[in-house]
Amino acid sequence: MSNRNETWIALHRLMLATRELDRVIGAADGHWHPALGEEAVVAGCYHGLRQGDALVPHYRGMIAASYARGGDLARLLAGLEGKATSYTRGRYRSDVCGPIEFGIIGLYSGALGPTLEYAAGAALAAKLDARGGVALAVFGDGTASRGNFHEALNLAAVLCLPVVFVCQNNQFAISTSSAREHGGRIVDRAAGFGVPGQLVDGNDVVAVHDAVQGAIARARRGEGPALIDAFTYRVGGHMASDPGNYRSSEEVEKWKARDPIALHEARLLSEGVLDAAKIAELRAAVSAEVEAAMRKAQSDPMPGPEVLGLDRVFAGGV
Amino acid sequence: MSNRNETWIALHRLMLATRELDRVIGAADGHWHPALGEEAVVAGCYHGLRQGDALVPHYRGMIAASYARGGDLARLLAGLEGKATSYTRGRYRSDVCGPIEFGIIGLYSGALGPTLEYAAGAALAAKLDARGGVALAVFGDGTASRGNFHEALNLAAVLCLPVVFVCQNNQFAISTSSAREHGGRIVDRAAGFGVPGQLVDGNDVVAVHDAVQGAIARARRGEGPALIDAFTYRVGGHMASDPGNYRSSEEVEKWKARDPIALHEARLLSEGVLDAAKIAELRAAVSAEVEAAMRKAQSDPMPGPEVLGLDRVFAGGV
Amino acid sequence: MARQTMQQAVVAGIAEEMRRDAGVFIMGLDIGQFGGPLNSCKGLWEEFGAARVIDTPISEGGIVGAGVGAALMGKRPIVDIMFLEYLGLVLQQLGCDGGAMHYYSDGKARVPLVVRAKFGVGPYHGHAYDYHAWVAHLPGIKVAMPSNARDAKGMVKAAIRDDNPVLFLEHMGLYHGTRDEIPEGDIVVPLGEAKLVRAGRDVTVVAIGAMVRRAQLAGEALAEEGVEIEILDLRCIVPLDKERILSSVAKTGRMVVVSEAMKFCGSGAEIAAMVAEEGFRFLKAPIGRVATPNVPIPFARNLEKMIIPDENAIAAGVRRAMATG
Amino acid sequence: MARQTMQQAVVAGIAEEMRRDAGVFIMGLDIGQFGGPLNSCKGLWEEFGAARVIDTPISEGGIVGAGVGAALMGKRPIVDIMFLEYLGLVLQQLGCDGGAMHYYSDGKARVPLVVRAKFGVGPYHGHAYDYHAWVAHLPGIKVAMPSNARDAKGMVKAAIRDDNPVLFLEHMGLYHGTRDEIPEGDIVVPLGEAKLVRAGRDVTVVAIGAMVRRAQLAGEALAEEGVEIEILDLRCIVPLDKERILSSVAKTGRMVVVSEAMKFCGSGAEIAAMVAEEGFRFLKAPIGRVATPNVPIPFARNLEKMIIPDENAIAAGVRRAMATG
Ligand SMILES: Cc1ncc(C[n+]2csc(CCOP(=O)(O)OP(=O)(O)O)c2C)c(N)n1
Ligand SMILES: Cc1ncc(C[n+]2csc(CCOP(=O)(O)OP(=O)(O)O)c2C)c(N)n1
Ligand SMILES: [Mg+2]
Ligand SMILES: [Mg+2]
Repeated sequence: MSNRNETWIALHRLMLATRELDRVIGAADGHWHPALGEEAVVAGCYHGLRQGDALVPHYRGMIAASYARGGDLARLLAGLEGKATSYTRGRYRSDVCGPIEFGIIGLYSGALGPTLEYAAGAALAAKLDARGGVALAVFGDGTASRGNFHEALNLAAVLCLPVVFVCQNNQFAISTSSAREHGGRIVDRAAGFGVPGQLVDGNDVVAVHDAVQGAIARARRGEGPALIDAFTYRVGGHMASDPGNYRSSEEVEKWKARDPIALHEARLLSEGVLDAAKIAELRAAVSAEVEAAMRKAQSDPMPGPEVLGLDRVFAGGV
Repeated sequence: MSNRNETWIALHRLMLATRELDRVIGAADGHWHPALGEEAVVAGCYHGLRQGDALVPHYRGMIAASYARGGDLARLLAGLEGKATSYTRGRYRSDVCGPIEFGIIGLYSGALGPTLEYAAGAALAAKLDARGGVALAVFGDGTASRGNFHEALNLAAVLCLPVVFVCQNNQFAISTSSAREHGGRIVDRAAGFGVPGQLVDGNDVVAVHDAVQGAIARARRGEGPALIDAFTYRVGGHMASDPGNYRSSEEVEKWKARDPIALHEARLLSEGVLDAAKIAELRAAVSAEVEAAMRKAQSDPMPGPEVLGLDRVFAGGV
Repeated sequence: MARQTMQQAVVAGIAEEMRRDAGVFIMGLDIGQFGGPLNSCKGLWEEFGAARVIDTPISEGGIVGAGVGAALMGKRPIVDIMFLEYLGLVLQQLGCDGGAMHYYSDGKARVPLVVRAKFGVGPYHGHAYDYHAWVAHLPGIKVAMPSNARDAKGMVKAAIRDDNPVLFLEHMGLYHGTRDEIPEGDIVVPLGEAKLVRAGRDVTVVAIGAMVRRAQLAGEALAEEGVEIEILDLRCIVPLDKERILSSVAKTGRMVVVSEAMKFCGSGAEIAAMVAEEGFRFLKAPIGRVATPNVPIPFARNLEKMIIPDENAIAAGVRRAMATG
Repeated sequence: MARQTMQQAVVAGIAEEMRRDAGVFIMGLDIGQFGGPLNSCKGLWEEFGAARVIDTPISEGGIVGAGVGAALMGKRPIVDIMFLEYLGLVLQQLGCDGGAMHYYSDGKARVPLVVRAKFGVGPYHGHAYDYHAWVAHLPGIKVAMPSNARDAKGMVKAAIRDDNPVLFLEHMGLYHGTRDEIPEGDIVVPLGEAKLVRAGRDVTVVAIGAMVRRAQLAGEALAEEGVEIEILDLRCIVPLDKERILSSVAKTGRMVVVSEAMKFCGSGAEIAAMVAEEGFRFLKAPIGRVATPNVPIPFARNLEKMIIPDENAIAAGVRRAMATG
């Protein structure tokens, strides 16, 4: 199988996993933040990073990112409730913070924004090491209103850091639509930092993946940061329980018609990468994997008091 | 005398006052931040605001801004050392914070950046009042690296606030040159907020003034915020005592040759607004005024303990 | 008389002030049509419209800064920053600058700004951090934290009318909980007055927010052991009602300070230190502090529960205080 | 032996660690060719070059955030934020996030980051604010404040080697003041050990930073009155050396806590509260706090002087402690 075909299948697989995660978790937990409709950005970004690269994902898609980097799905799902089997044994939540052991820097608080700066710092570390490492930061369009976006991009530009910033632009921050969230387009902010900006169709997983990989390659060559505006739409509510009635159903339907999974499936078929039977097989396999992981996670135990570790707040103890 | 001529003379007068302030204060205080070479931005911005408009000046030029708004020069200079006769009776410093009674919002701490947000808020108040009031915010190129710049501009854009942001772009933040302070040009940041951006010659007082007044008129009409990048050069050190040896003397000399006061003086002469004698007269008058104010300020007393007011920290007491 | 939850009472108080004074407006994220997280602003947009109930971008520093600016120009803004967990994003504008303006301007500037924030361990999992001590450390800004719906209404109205910045804290565990009878008419609870919620002779228990109810439960259990605690609901950390605290300790000779905020350098330390300095002569026993230990709030529900003081922890603290002196 | 100022000692300590460990680097505003405000980084750029002595834009949150990110990836960054007055701009990254990462990751993340900041009333007029209590309130981050050049060198080296974020505070009034003899070789002063700087039987005086010298002056004056104070130089607020404090109070029975930071909710409150809880049985008198009142630091030099504790204020606090019990 050609390299390209392998990549396309892997991208599809990750999109399917992302959607299955939404379905399975969303049914169990009204507080879950689905990435419905945004799977192309999730898969396009998180597939294909190198070992040693730093990944700083958006919270929406964090479990998929952790999974793509090699995390065990059952343990990741155990982190939704803080089970003892999760990567932090229940000390923290997996839906906003992936395991650091996979090179992931997640959200260690509820505050959106600072992770872009952590990504710049991870890129600075990579630059000091000079072994071609990069950092990839993904963030929401709403998050782009935070001053952290500005400080991180400017710092990265001035220090010529190997970091790629991708806006998972789903046109909403909770109920706030783009028009009320930001003047101008996110992509147009790149020029103000002297950084290349690229608008991509965020419903086309290949377009996203190629853009991200292109920017990463450029960063690896020492040519500095880039900003990608991956334009898509949040088809679901902000949370699983959010009816999202602050926008028209026509708008939602219009975007549903551009479903990234359907689009890529059509391409796989038309380019002869997979036939209908193989596609169905893939779907079934992913579905079974996610469901099995969820069953395991749900039956796992909660942590005991030994996990609390009031004397383990500092590295080195006390 | 025509309206235009009056304005040109007033602009010249304010530039001269700014330079005299630098000369007189700089001789007395090594910590003073001179605006040498930047007088066209100072005068171009601060001349001609309406009563009721909010003015949020850059710290470099604060005394000139306060003077332009009607502050008593001797009292303003008394604020350099916290004399009892200053506008805050010594509680705070006049070199970074002008008197609020003149509609000035200065720096109430050492932190650069938040004043841009205060300007947005003042503009929001004006918008709610709907009487055509505006806010004018001036800030340094270095300050534009702070996240506050981003949040303030975006908020102003989204809420269509009547506020004009002017970057007093002297190409330095202490020792940090533009190239190491920001990727891209400040003016190019406007597009990212969907706001008009205008680059002006910051050594041409008329160009600055016209641009600022144009943007203010637009804001008064309800058409929203604007960003002006007034490009100039800090001919002096960061402080009076700073030799500024982190840049070449050729660069400094090149910009000295474009002295804004000399440029405007030449225009006043060539356009027949003032003759050489009148210009000399103006200079002498301004010089005498500043010197007299400084003498007065220096002989004024320090505050007594009654100013301390530990029970006056809260409005309403205690 | 209306029976209202704390959420309803706060919104009702804001609405009354918005009706009374055209200068009052509110801004924040998702507070318009969406009604605010946990319905923190439900109904305001419908009544007052988008001009006075302003949806904003995710720019906490920007909107608190804009609140400061608008307040300086004579408005009375309310800024809803969603969660107290974001206090670190606005401290410069709200506290350092906003708190200093009145004093530094020699009394000429006024900053009548209310910043609202939800916090606390409760049914909503996350955003529980209580960082109010940071603001209490700064001059010129008040800190209010109601323990019940009636006070919440009266205190939010007082906060809006106050000419100083006020940090107004809404505990998510109390938010949609029990309903209180709220008297009709203009109830205003002055900021800085602690309330006696249980009289007792043995130990003074100083509590605030959600800890008040837990202290009451502890009080009932302790009464059965013959220990009568006196409970003060502090209501405000700034201004601190030193008189009521000291006069209660003068009576009981013992004090336990209860706090959901982390113990080290929390505001409970201030209360204990104040009494150790100004009320030492009354003390018969060590001053106890029952507080959340200094640890990042763990996520697993059972771990989380272990660290937040409950009625048992409070009762244990009281018993320790009774064991000496 | 070299005679060095605190500024020189801190820079020498950093340079030694940069030589020892290629993972150590420093970033901040104007720290390269300019050498840092008050020469805080003088000579580092010349020795280590622009790759490891990195000039940055005015983006305090950005550079502290970048420090956190680089530390997570195994570097040992030092970030110079110029002045502690800007702490409110970096609290989220440094404290709330940075302090929680080790714990939340179940011990897998480490954030060996040092944030340096100057502060304090001294010859430099402005930027004096001392907000360290904010950080002390948070879990997972240490707070160090040397009172002399020797400790400054040893503590900055310990801070750089520490696997946790450390806020390292440099008092501008001590910075270019007296010189200390600094022994040759690798002096490291462990974080969390208070130092006895004067032994005495009557009153324990807990001081830190510039207050240590003032306490010593007060001690000399008081000795002439026959009052012998015992002075502890705290050196770190986190970790707090509870043992040394308590054992001193066990001996003297009296304590005065001295602090240049504002009194209300300052770290002095924590020390007083800790002793009122854990050392109550030793106490013969109220715990005194001598601290700056909660007021924005006034600008006029004479007003500023009135609010910062000096040796007379400290002596007066000691006399009050002696007057009872
Ligand atoms: C600093 C901060 N402010 C507010 C919030 C509350 N909040 C959680 S998700 C969210 C919307 C984020 O929008 P966006 O960045 O576009 O991501 P999306 O949810 O659309 O994926 C908000 C406001 C937060 N987490 N952090
Ligand atoms: C938030 C913040 N960081 C750092 C400083 C220290 N500082 C004072 S002036 C200055 C340079 C400001 O540069 P710019 O905004 O370009 O103004 P200029 O001095 O050139 O007029 C700096 C970094 C500060 N005052 N505030
Ligand atoms: Mg979004
Ligand atoms: Mg500049």
